[in-house]
Amino acid sequence: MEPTKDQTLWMYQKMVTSRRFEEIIEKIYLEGKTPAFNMANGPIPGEMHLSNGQEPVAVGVCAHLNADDVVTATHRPHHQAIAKGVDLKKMAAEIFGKKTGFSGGRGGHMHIFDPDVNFACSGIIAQGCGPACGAALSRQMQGKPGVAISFLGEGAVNQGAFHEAMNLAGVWNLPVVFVIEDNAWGISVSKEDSTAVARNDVRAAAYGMPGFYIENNDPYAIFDIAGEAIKRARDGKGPTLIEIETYRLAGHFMGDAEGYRPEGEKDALFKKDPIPRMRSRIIADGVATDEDLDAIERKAQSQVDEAIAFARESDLAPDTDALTSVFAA
Amino acid sequence: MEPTKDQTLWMYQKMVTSRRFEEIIEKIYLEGKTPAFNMANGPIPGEMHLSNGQEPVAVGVCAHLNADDVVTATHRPHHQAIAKGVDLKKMAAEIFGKKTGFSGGRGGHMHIFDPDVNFACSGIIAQGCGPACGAALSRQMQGKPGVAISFLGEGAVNQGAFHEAMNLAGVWNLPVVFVIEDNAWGISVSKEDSTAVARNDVRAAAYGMPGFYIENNDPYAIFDIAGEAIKRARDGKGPTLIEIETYRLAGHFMGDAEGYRPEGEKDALFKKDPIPRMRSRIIADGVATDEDLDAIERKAQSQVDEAIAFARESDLAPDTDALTSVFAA
Amino acid sequence: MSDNIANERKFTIARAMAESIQQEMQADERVFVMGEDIGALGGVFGNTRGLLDEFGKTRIRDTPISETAFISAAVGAAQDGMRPVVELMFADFFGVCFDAIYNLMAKNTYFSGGGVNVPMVLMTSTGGGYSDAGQHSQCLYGSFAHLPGMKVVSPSNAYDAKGLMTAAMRDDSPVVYMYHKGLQGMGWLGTEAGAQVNTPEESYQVEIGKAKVVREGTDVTLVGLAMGVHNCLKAADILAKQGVSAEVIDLVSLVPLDRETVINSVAKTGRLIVVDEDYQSYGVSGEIIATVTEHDISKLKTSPKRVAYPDVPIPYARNMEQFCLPNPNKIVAAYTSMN
Amino acid sequence: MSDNIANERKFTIARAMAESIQQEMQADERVFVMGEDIGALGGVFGNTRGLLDEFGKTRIRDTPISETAFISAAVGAAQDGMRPVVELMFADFFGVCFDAIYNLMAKNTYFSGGGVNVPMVLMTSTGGGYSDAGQHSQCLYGSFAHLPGMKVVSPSNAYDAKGLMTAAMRDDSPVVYMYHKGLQGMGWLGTEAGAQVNTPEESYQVEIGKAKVVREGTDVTLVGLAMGVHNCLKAADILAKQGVSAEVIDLVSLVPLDRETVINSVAKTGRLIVVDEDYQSYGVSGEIIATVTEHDISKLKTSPKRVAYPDVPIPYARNMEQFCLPNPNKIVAAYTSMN
Ligand SMILES: Cc1ncc(C[n+]2csc(CCOP(=O)(O)OP(=O)(O)O)c2C)c(N)n1
Ligand SMILES: Cc1ncc(C[n+]2csc(CCOP(=O)(O)OP(=O)(O)O)c2C)c(N)n1
Ligand SMILES: [Mg+2]
Ligand SMILES: [Mg+2]
Repeated sequence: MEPTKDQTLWMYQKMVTSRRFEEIIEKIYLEGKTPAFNMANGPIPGEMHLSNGQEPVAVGVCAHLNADDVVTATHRPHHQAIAKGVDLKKMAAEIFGKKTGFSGGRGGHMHIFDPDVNFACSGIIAQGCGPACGAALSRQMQGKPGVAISFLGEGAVNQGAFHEAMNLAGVWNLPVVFVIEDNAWGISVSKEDSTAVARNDVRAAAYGMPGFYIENNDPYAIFDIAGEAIKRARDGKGPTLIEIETYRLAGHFMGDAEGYRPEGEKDALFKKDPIPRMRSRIIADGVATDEDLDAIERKAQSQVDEAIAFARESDLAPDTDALTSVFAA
Repeated sequence: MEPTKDQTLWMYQKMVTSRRFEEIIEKIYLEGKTPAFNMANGPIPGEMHLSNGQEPVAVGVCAHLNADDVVTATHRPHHQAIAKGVDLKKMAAEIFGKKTGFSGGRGGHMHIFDPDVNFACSGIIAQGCGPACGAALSRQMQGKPGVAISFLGEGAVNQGAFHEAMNLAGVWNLPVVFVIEDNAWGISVSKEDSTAVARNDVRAAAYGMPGFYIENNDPYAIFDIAGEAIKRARDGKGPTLIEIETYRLAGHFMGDAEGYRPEGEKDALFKKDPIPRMRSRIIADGVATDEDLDAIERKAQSQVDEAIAFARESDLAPDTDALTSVFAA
Repeated sequence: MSDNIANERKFTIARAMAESIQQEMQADERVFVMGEDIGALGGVFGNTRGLLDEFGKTRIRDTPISETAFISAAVGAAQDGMRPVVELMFADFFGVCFDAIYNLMAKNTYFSGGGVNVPMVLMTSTGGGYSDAGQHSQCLYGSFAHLPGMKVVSPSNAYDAKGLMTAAMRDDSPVVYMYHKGLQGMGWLGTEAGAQVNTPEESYQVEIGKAKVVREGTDVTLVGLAMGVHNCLKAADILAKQGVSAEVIDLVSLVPLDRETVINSVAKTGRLIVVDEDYQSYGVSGEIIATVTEHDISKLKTSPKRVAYPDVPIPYARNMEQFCLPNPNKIVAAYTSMN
Repeated sequence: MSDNIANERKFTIARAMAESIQQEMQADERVFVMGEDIGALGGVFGNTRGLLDEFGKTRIRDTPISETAFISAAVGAAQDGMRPVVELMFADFFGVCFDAIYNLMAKNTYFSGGGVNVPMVLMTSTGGGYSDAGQHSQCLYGSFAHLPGMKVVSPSNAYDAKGLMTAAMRDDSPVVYMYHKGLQGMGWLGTEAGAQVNTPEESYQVEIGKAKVVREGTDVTLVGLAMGVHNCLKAADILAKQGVSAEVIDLVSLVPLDRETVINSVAKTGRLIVVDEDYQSYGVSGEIIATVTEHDISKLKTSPKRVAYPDVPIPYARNMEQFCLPNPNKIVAAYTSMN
């Protein structure tokens, strides 16, 4: 499958939006955290996992989704959230812990829920695999359209929850696609040190489903394979496993000294930054001009700025909100 | 690999011992439970999972082990325990809940531990996979000889613990062999309804290890493949996965009405009872005579009778023993 | 209603649960059941018997032995508009899937600020007494009730069993429904006759979060749950013969906990004995005592007592297990030792 | 010892833990460490820093993200003669592997009647206060302490941290070692200065199962654990200024629980406030209150109080989280409200 012009520009725009969003989050995160870096301080406290470099995965997959489709994401959710179309203002406000955030500040950056676009994430490794199967089952049982995507990291694949969900998806022929972002690292542990096989696509056969590995963090290739997989799911032909080589340009979380990375790894990754690469290709393919893309970038920037301003200006929830929303209203 | 005469007769003897042991356990289990079947009553209370029909798996694998090697078994452990050489008297006494049992009656039939031959089991599905890896790791780290065998059922393979342990074994190249007893049922749920693939040997590739499927509940084929796998493990060549077609001649546990079995299934299984089949083959191969085998059967019976008598005659532990052995002495 | 008809509706808890689920499935398309052996077998403990025939394999769904997968799938389905009922065969197995329960099912409503509801029921069997040993006999009430975001109930009789199940399925929050094997009415597990009571045919709800005074009394308050209630009632009978009037409270629900009913009873009797088949320390028995004493210690005439499971794994041998279990005589002895 | 040297040995808990493990690994070949990011990274919370360089990848073993596999592998290795130390990065993750912990590690000694020992240490981080939200900030003390077969300890300072870790590694039973992130001394998590104390270089043990009276007093007993101890000490300072003499008890160990030290203290002061960062209901706070009242209620002059985490998931926003956490002022207020 090849993206249309609109799809191509949509993918580029979402990649840029995600990148700009995280660049500013990164800056604000450090406010109040210097000279002494203490996670608890500043307008954005807690852990912060950036997805810079991994944007192609999110856009290549989500280009095929609409609001009805379901996405379960991970502790590193921003790029996926943005590609799935979550409300950027509410997400920013959530990250700032404000009343106007999705949960009014109860959840935070690892717990972004936008029910309008069926987006959820969680801080526990592989915890989204089962819920994705459940949403897919719900659609299958109700005869309603919609597929579910479970994103996870290459380190997460060794968690039992992944295996159980893969088997369930296989045995019940569920409309679900498992998408592994292989950024080579699970915090400080390399894929080689954690995983008995070099590529997880070979694990698909263990569940009777097709498996694919996509190299080189390429949004076009991702669009292609993911599109086929999502179509198969929509057609009732069952689940697929896709692993995608991607790059984590930042540390595992902010504050990570990254001493475990081999010399030179980061430089090499930055040289392959997918955003300039896609920009060049768009131009080379004659799909859009530099001016078109500049306009897209400006638009992305202004959306991000607006969202951040909204978050900054919003009020905190009252302290006592901590005690509500434990049960359904 | 082919069994020597001694090995062949050893396998036959262990199969018969296991069968005789369970036949008498089955009878005694029903004492005090008629006319009203209440699990709590009689000299042997609680759940009882018989392994009749699955003996070939136990002997074909354990023929290659010595006391130093480690076995982790399941809720259906008798055949494996006997093939591994646990003390039959203490096992019987444990099942009777007596002071002379392995744990003095604290554990019971699902919790048979014989440290002298490194045998353990547990009542939680797939719970033995991790400990088998750990024992294998211990040997690898200490440079001590010994392999570990993790037995599990075909239903257990869909549990997360199996997947995690398989990957660990693969990535650390551990001397461990996973042996799946495919008796077609997990309680009332068929393999087809629970497992996304027809045969679990295909799952070995997901962990970079060799996988085998053995048909027809054949002790000779099991001896062959298991022998190669155990040799590979001993030689430092890493783990193996073996799935074995076997037959559960009884219900899941005693009291199971087995209404879920298709018409005629049990009759067909009984016709393929592995013990008479092996007997015929031994005779046909000229490895032993009817008289030899009768002698073996008599010996098995008398060992079993002795063990049961020991268990019957042993005292219960004092009630207050319930409160001891919680922590190491 | 003639005696005959009344007796026909003297249900076991297993049957009461199955009827509740059946009626709710008839009334609400979104309700379905998942779990191990809940289809052809009708549930190892009988609580889905007959449902496969009526509703078929799509809505009565046997699962692989993958508790994490199917419980978290239930969460995903519940968030997508379904109302799943899932079975964890034994509470003892919670360790293989507790993340899906306490960190996912119980917290997504909070994490989403109410944006997402998780209307599901997790039913699970508890309790020992039939020598099923240390991985198949635990109650673990405290383990579930300690963690926020899930309601936790446990019926002591068929009437409550049906009404609580219906209430649980209609609740928009996740409910953990713990049923005691010894009360279930499966012959092969023994049968506590007191659990089999008249059970109305029409659908009804028993309120979650409300304790019941099941026997009134003036001298001592006995507090129990599930099997504990029957032990308390039997102890009350013995005490009555000794001229002691015991009030018995069936907690019915641990979360929310009806603290008021307990406090009011102790305000009247001045004495408290808590009965719990779960492990003694850091559990239900401590919480009930703390609830009463932190409210107003002066209402207690003497030190409260507990008759709970000692802090040891559950032994297999019948004599040892019975030695550990709460029973009416231990409750009577606890009263007798009060000064 | 000069002040200088003394200050050099003013260790963080992270360093104290690492030194204890280092010394034990030097002394005992059987000790090794497994866990996520405990190698090159030195542990997310610094407690294995430097060990990889000294002992290499075989004994300092980064694992896949497979807590069930590596914790149950530790059980298998322990039963085979090794003495593993394993790390569960956050206690919050216990739900993915609790079967391996509570049903396997904690019970095999019992199931084997002592035939098999499981000498291993499970170390895990606890606690919040830095806005890591509801799946990364829990204490779960009660969840571990409720279940039989494992010892459970939690140090409040570096001296105890080192000695408890050494004792844990030498114990033939499984020990769960819970360290509070806010005490760890990692700058990026903030630093409780009171946790950094002089820590002897030579190997030593702190007894598991023994509470410590860390401040003597006569008017009220404040009971805490880990971070709670520091909250109690600060509250005691404030109370002292108001002329109230508070005794502070550091429980150090939840299993075994040193009930006697608590009971004796309350016998002296007549007042009890329990401080716990774990969820309030069905947990540590209830158990301590029950312990004191069931022993002899007459020793309490007034209703006991608790300052514990409310029964809600842990919110992310700083203001909400701080609102929920125990703190010295809440303890003082609890005292003030006592009649
Ligand atoms: C069950 C569980 N174990 C451990 C962690 C801690 N943890 C958070 S992220 C992470 C690494 C994840 O690696 P990967 O899946 O490759 O995702 P990435 O961070 O690379 O996006 C770990 C170990 C967790 N959150 N949950
Ligand atoms: C984690 C867990 N889930 C469920 C059970 C209940 N259970 C006991 S045996 C069994 C079926 C096991 O099937 P299989 O693995 O094929 O072994 P078999 O009984 O056929 O020997 C189940 C579901 C359990 N003991 N542990
Ligand atoms: Mg990764
Ligand atoms: Mg089977």
